[in-house]
Amino acid sequence: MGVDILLTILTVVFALMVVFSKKTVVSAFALLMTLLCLAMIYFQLGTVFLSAVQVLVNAGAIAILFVFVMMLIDLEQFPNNRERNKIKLVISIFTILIIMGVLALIINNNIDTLTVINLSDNSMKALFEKLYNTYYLPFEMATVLLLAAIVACVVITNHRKDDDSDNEGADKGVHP
Amino acid sequence: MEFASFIVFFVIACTLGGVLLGISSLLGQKRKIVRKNDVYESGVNAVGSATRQYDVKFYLTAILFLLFDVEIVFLLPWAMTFNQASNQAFLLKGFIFFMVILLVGYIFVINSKALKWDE
Amino acid sequence: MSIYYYLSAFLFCLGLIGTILKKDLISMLLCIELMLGGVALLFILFSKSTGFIDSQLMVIFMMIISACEVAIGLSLIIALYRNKQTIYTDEIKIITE
Amino acid sequence: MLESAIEILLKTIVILALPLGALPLIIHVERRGAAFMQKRLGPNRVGPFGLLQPLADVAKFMFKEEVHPTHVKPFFYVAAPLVALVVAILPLACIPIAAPFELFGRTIFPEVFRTDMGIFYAFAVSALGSYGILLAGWASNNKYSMLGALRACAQMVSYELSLSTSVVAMIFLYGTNDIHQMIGAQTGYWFGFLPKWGVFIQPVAAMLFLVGIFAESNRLPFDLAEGESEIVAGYHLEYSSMKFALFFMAEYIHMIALSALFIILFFGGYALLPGMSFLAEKSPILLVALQALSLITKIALMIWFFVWVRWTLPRFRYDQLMTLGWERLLPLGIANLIITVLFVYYRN
Repeated sequence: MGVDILLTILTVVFALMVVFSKKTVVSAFALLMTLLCLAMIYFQLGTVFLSAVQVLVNAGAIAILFVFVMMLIDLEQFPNNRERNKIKLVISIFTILIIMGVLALIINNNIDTLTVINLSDNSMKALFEKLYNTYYLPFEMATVLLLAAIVACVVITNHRKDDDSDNEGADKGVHP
Repeated sequence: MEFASFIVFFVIACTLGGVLLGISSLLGQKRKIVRKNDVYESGVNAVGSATRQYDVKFYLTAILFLLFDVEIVFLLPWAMTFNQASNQAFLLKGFIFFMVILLVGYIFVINSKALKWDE
Repeated sequence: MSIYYYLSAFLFCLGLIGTILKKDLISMLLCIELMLGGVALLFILFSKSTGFIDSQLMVIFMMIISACEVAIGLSLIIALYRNKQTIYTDEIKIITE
Repeated sequence: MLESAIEILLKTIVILALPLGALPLIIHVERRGAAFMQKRLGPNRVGPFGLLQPLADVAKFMFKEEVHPTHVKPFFYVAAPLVALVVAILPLACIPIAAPFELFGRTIFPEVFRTDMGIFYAFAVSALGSYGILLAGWASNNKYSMLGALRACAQMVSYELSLSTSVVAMIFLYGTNDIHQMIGAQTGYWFGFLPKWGVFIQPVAAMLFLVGIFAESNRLPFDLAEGESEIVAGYHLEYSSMKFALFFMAEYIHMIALSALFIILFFGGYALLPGMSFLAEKSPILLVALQALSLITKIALMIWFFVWVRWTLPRFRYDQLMTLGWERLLPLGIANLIITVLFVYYRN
């Protein structure tokens, strides 16, 4: 029981840091920690596979991507605490209150029925078999989506300009 | 039980590192010499800041790693299920389709010279 | 255990606040990741409480989609930064040149 | 409850103490090995054969002055070596040093925690290894460090791909992700003399994995992250005293963990070395000891291989490194995987 609360507190603290930290790089590392805490929660809930995938894909790769971008773009000139729009603030707070209220209602009404079912040890195998049989088509479509993403990223990022003027100061990082 | 072991291991590993750091900062000698705290740039005065623009190739490498990694991660459970599966022919078809798409993406990346560093 | 339901709701709302309030694109993407994390946690909790294993698969698909989303989003940010030297949403009035 | 707690603690201490205790020895072997290959003597003054030299080094690391530069980001600067060390230690948690055995009426699994996703867990955690380096490079606020960190990360992620394809091929052949079952499949002999190790079924995958672990642990010929002729020392340039030592330890522990994974996948893990099996029949405790001895011997040979390669091959250039990773090893891994799958399917 204690571990639940500890992990929750850790996650909440890091999540708050993501949103309210002044430096974007700090936010990115806080996001990494949040994702790792979530992976620990998945581990505690017994879904070791999802926990490992979370660490490998989300925490391992996505966060690296963020950090790389932050190193590419000189973020010292882009602080993320610009003056905020008052109307947006009010609207967002209202939205959040409504969402919180609805969620609290749902959770409070159903909390007794939400007991933990211990899935059997073979649940992993069952999960995978479902993935490659019942969800065969969505899975293949997801790979097509990945292909589209690969093509898009290369095309967007890798276009070469003939004038190198805006690339000034870029460091090749290669031995001449 | 598994999770408890993991937590214990994690905490002990962290403590170990912390203790090592603490020992050296306790025992190590302290001398205040201003020049020592400067940026090291081969002995000359540092020019500019370290946060500057680096080559976009680093970023492209990371992004392509992410996308290919996702594909390979979802091959792992496939590899685990194949041997005991009853419908191996179906799984093989799925695998070949998957691989064709992966290879199309790979060939595109290589053709676009996105990862050519020697130019 | 039930505290995780509140945690997932909290993460989602926090991500939403951030996405609305932030001005720079990178922070907005970070906050979207938070929202996705909250939803993934909820999916796993539901699969645990109902024994319905398919919702764990939804988490897998969510991870694929979030990977694509982040990759393309960050590519766009880099392209934008190259052309306009800014990553603030309010400074970007037009997308095409 | 108390028994479980004691068991967890004991296992944690043993698993941590083995690699950490071996560290000074490994470093000594590395230095003496370097000397041997270059026809020098190497450290031989402190203690017999210079064996106490690493301990002297440790003491020196402790008493050295900690330079804390003013231009760094203070929190991340201190956190980076810690992160590097902890992340390097974590994959060790699921590496078994012997087969499960009975002791005082309990079945004991000689790894810190047992999961049926052992290999997958280890890879997920070691994928985080680039964060320590990235943090160090960014927090040092130094051009050399930053460039070293970026290089190291790009290199590690590139080689992780070909490494994972070889792991997928091995998991496909064993049909399981559980380390004990994998090792079980590799126990025994073909034709009475050839051990059933994975390396004999999948030599290409073994080669890919071997190259991958050199790149992942930033060892020569892949130590572009610290190429001293270009970027002085890379990501740990601004670190001194124990903070530097932690990076050093992290590199070696990462090496040990990855070697252990390599041995589990391709050299039978704790499966007994040829010629040991007649001894093992005497008693179950002896069997456990011999299994642990086999694993340690194999890892020691791997470490020697690391040293050997280090003083044999020169460093790559960065574009060669990237071309090798993306245009040679990755297609080789994918082709190997496809051929393996088709072969297994049509043989059935």
